[in-house]
Amino acid sequence: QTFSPDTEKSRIDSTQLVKQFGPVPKPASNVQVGGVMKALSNEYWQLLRSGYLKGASKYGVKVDAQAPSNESDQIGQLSMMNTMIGKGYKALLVSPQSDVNLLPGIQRAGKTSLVINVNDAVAPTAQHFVGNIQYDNGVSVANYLLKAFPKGGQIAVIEGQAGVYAAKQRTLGFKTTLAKNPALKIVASVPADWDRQKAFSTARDLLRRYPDLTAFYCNNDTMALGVVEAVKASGRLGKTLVFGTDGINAAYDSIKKGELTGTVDSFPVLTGEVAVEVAVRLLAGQKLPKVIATPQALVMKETVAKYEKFKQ
Amino acid sequence: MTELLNAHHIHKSFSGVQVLRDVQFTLQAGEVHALLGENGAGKSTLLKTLFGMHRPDSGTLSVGGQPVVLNSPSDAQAQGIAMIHQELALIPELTVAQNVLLGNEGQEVLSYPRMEARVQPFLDQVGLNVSPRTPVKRLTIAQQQMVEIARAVARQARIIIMDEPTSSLTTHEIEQLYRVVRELTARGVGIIYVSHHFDEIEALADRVTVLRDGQYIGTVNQRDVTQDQLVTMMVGRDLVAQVGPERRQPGAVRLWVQGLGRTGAFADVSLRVHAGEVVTLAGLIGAGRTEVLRAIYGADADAAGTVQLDGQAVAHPSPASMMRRGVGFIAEDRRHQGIVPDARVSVNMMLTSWAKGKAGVREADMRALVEPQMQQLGIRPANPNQTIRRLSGGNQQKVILGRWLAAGCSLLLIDEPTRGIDVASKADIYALVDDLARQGVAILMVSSELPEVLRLSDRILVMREGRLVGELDRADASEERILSLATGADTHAKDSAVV
Amino acid sequence: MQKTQLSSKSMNRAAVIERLREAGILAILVLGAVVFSATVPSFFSVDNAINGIGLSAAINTIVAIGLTYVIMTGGIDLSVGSTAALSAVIGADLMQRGLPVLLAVLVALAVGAVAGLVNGLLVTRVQLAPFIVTLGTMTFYRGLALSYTNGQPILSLPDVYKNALGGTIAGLPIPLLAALLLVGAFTLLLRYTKTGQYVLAIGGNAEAVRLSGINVGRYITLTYVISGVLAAFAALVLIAQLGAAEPILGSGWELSAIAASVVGGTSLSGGKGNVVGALLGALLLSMLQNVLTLLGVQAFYQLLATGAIIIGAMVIDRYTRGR
Amino acid sequence: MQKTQLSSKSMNRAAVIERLREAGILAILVLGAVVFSATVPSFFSVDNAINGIGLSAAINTIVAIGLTYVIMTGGIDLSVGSTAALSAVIGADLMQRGLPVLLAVLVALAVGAVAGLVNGLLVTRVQLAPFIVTLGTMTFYRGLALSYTNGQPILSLPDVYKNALGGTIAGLPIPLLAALLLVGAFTLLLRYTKTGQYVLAIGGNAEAVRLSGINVGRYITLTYVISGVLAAFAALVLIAQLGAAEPILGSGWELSAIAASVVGGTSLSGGKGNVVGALLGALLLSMLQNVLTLLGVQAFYQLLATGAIIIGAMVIDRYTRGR
Ligand SMILES: Nc1ncnc2c1ncn2[C@@H]1O[C@H](COP(=O)(O)OP(=O)(O)OP(=O)(O)O)[C@@H](O)[C@H]1O
Ligand SMILES: Nc1ncnc2c1ncn2[C@@H]1O[C@H](COP(=O)(O)OP(=O)(O)OP(=O)(O)O)[C@@H](O)[C@H]1O
Ligand SMILES: [Mg+2]
Ligand SMILES: [Mg+2]
Repeated sequence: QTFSPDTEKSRIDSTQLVKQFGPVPKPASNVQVGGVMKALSNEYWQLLRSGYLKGASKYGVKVDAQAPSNESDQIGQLSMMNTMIGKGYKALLVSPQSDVNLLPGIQRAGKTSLVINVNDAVAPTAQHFVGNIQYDNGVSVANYLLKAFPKGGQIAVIEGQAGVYAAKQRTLGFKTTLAKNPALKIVASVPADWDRQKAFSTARDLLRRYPDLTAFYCNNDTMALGVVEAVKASGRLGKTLVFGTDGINAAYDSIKKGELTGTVDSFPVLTGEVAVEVAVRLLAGQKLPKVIATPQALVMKETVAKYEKFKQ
Repeated sequence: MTELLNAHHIHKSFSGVQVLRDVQFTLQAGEVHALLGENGAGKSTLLKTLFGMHRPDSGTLSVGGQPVVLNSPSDAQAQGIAMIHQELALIPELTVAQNVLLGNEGQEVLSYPRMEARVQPFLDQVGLNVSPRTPVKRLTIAQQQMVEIARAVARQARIIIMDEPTSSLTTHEIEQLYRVVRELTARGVGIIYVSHHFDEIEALADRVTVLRDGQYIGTVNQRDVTQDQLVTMMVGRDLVAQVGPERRQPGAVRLWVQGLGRTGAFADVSLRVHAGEVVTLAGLIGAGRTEVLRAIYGADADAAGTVQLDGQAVAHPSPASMMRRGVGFIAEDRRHQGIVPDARVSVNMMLTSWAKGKAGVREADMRALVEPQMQQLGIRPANPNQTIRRLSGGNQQKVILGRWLAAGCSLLLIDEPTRGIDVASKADIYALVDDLARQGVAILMVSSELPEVLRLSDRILVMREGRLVGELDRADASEERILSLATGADTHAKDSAVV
Repeated sequence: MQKTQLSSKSMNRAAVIERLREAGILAILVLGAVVFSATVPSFFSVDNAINGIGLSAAINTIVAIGLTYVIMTGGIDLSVGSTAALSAVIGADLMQRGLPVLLAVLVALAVGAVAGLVNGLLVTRVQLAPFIVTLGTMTFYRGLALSYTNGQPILSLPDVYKNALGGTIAGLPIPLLAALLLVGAFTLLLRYTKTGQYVLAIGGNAEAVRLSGINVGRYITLTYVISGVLAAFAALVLIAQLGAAEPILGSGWELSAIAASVVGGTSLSGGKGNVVGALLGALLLSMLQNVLTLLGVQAFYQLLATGAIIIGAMVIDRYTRGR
Repeated sequence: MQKTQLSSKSMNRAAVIERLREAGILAILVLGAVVFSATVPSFFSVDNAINGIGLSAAINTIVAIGLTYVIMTGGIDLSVGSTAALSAVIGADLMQRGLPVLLAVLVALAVGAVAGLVNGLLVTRVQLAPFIVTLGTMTFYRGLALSYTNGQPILSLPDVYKNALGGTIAGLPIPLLAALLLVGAFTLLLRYTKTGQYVLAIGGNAEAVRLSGINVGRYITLTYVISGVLAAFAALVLIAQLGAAEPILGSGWELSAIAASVVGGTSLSGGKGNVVGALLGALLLSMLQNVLTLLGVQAFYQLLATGAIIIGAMVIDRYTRGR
């Protein structure tokens, strides 16, 4: 009964918006859009924010995005949203810290403005969701491994914080897909709480236990970069592959250096732009599907150049 | 004679309450100048002013003829002043040597053997027979007191302030202290001495200054006055001569202790206390009396042996269960085991009564119980809402006594009942103990003050090295007999190895 | 006679000094509110006061009351957030399964009580340091909450429950009312009951209280139970607002609550505590957050400002109280 | 003579009891190691001991040494993680801009020292509670670190730096060696210098130390400076391993370090401290994490196990020590 963008039927790919709904309509003057971000301490969210700003100037609205100072201050984020509702935005782009912490805010805001859930945690009552299909994130890495290692191998998963939607779905997508080839065995799946230092020491432990490990799949890039250092320290660079998630700049750099194998880039800047576009379309009265899926792609050394232009 | 210290027109008040009014005080080289006054008269406050802990509101200080302003204890120490504080100021975790040398270690890198060697002569000088390597927390409060004294001596100060240095010492150590003081004065050190014991004043003091209610009453030559005259100066009236109680008729056995022991502290202690009887545990420092008293009350859980109250064995004595059975306990270490320093006097006094359901927490309820006690015990200031920390030491003691009087008890265990209490109040407390006994309360106390032991007790049990070594009836007790039992001098050469 | 006069005067002074602490924070709070009303657009409104400041302050206050009690005995409770999560998911799950709401609420509170009891017994019976005990149970209870729900949020709470705790009375939201009521009740408990007096006295000198024949362990344990129950209650209030319960709820609660408590005048070394102060502290912290958001201060600078203002408020408080 | 015997006997007993505390943790550590060696595949190896457990314990140990000093005086330092981040990003940034590595390292350590100094002065001069001071600066320093780098990690550290601190000597990783050296140095400082003795004494009875004419404030401040410098040093060691410095580094360090310190026998009420114990505590916590990873225990159950084992270890420790 719960809403999950990953399985939602009413869904459109953001690349199809222009084709299906025409060019973006011109908004009324002085339209203000508010952004309630999850935090700014991870580059992903900063990139999303610059996407908002980029979209704002592109589509002619004003965006005002704020983030609580701490990634796990759920009531604080709710208060922040409540405070922002008072400022009278036409649309609010919200990225909740957890699935439920902004529900009352969404309900209150829903009376006067449009509420769009942008990424990560999923608020079941938001009218629209803009973001990545988290499940597919794991699928794309698994598909790559299935193709690259048909003879099988040992795989380890470094999970994000226990109990968080994105971590859960990414891991699930990965494991489910990988199960197609039983020879590819997931030997460990342990949490490192989105933390570079924890990922580093966890990966070292795992490499000791499974010295011939084929690949790591990490729920985000920060952890993946920690894992890369562990792989280097164990002298397994190039032998044990490391995949991250998010596509932050540091991940690109690392891929170019040949250290990180790949990252599933979810194009946060683009996502931010799409979110603003969706807001503008909805404000203009267009009826869009509930979920607007934003692009993501597995970026590897060969394809870095192709995707890097989306970084600007 | 050279004047070491001169305090002129000292005024001091705390948040508006005048504690010292126009006090003067001088100290000559080589003299012992005693400071006398009732509890709360302002003695400690004056001394703290002289030691830089309080700034006087007005008045001047000079040391060695030079006017000085003392902003902190380190200023005072720079002027060659050392102080033994009324409330012990030692660091429990550090060793004896470390405490004695604290702030006076010399070079940054410590050498324990050297520190111990440096300290040993001072320990010998004060006659403290423990290894300088012992952590202070393992010492009895009396031994700690001796460490404080050794520390002041080790400072090589010209002026030593002693605020009730004997309040927890036994006769034996007091003799040691006398010796130390005389050695110091012979070297020209000036000593300011506070005590509530007239025999000490008589034995040591050259001059005596008396304070009453923060007022300077006068300075006299000790040899020119009698004790009664001093008392009159102190309290402003004549005190009625003290008499011991009439012979009491003890009732049924209230407390029966059998085979009480704890390895390393005391062994095989058996005793009985009857209703209406005052029994005292006497002995030297470290004889184990405090530990026995605590074991009976269940304050330390792991003692062997049995404790019976009114014929009923107490399975696992604990303070709470003993309190419910009508047993009261007053600990030796007032500061750490007696008062709740930041709570008001009334709260401190009501702790037990609340648990017994004798009073509610409403101000009016408390007042009904607190005020009579404060009156009876003469607690000053007579303000139940004062924070107890701000009371003078003697008055704090009275509050704790009041705690058990208000709650009521049929057996009272008291460790050093009049530690730091002035003559007048001491008389009050003695009368009170007599009175309690007359009402049928059984009292077991520990006291290191022999006159007090003789004045109060029906029976005296003497302990030495963790064992009971003798029992004296009131009729045939004397200071000499107690002492000889306590030191083992008169033994028919009994067993030696105890603990 | 003079003596008596003197005493009652000095008593008043003592009481006045006690009050000054609260007054100091209150002054900072009022001053802040006035300045912000004049300078920060849309700060001064009932809606902002209730939704922008009130709710988060209410939750924090409720937790901080319990922590104030624990801290007064010289203890600490880091497990409040996890206790809250555990009670919330169990309560919500039972409601979802059709247990009568009231019963589910009682079970949730009982879960909080048991969690607190475990903390209390480990502290008093096994005599472990409160910090390490509650650090351990913080992790443990979180693990319980997560495995109970398998990491999923519980989304559909009965409307009757959401309305009951999520509504308003006379325009005031129930969480805020509940917080105020609890502040009143626990202030009275502290001042006018034996229990309160013992809690304070134990913080002042536990050994002296024990030797007065008081079962110190029981009172200390009680404070942890209170802390657990209030954390559970705060969680119940919160999930009624959110309409859902999740096992990761409540992380970081311990720090905010300790901060509110300490800003409000409770001393971490025990023996001194102030429930009204905890409320004022929580309000101050929430107001601060609110203003920074209204001003559109960015996250990094919010951190700078929050840190600076916490310390600034304490410094002002320190000097207005005088030495 | 008998007296002397008695005292020296009881002294020995005292010394033995003091040692028992360390021994207790050591016993748990050894016991754990034996059990895990038998049951957990690839646990028992020199490599795992050194690189799996030792290396990750090293960072925590370094931070915990500083916290042990602070805690001994009766204080607390919650800002270590933020101080670490601030020093790390400043140091890394300077290296990146081409400042000689050694100079950049010195600047980073100086940043840690200044951060600690600010804490210390607020505690001693302004006389605020250590908890609230360092709660405030924890937020403030984090804000500084984030705004300094605008939230971005600093990625390209000079290889000479990474190799210098990331290398090994005689098979032992440099971080581990550094931690062991620091444990030795600070144990000696504690036992054989005036400074160490005063730090201990202040925690035991600050007033008494003041009355001995010692400048208590200066020594308390010093402990915060030590804590800041060690946090900075830990950060420098960490970024050499990770190859990147990020402004969110170090969050949660305060809790792990306090836990290591307390598990190792330091009392949060001050006056008692044990640097070797902090090392043992850190090792115990790392071993636990290591085993859970090696066993591939699932996220939720890791939490349950961690909580249970922390408390279990403390309970065992409590009972092996007697009483
Ligand atoms: N810091 C303080 N604040 C308020 N009042 C104080 C303070 N210190 C002492 N007093 C008051 O000053 C008076 C004198 O106290 P002081 O300690 O000097 O007495 P004392 O003569 O040493 O008594 P005792 O013989 O019992 O030790 C007492 O009434 C006490 O309550
Ligand atoms: N915590 C302890 N650990 C080891 N030995 C102790 C401890 N406390 C006291 N002792 C020793 O036990 C013996 C008895 O001490 P106790 O305090 O009972 O003596 P006391 O007769 O009451 O002396 P005092 O007159 O000093 O109070 C002493 O030798 C003392 O050193
Ligand atoms: Mg005095
Ligand atoms: Mg004794």
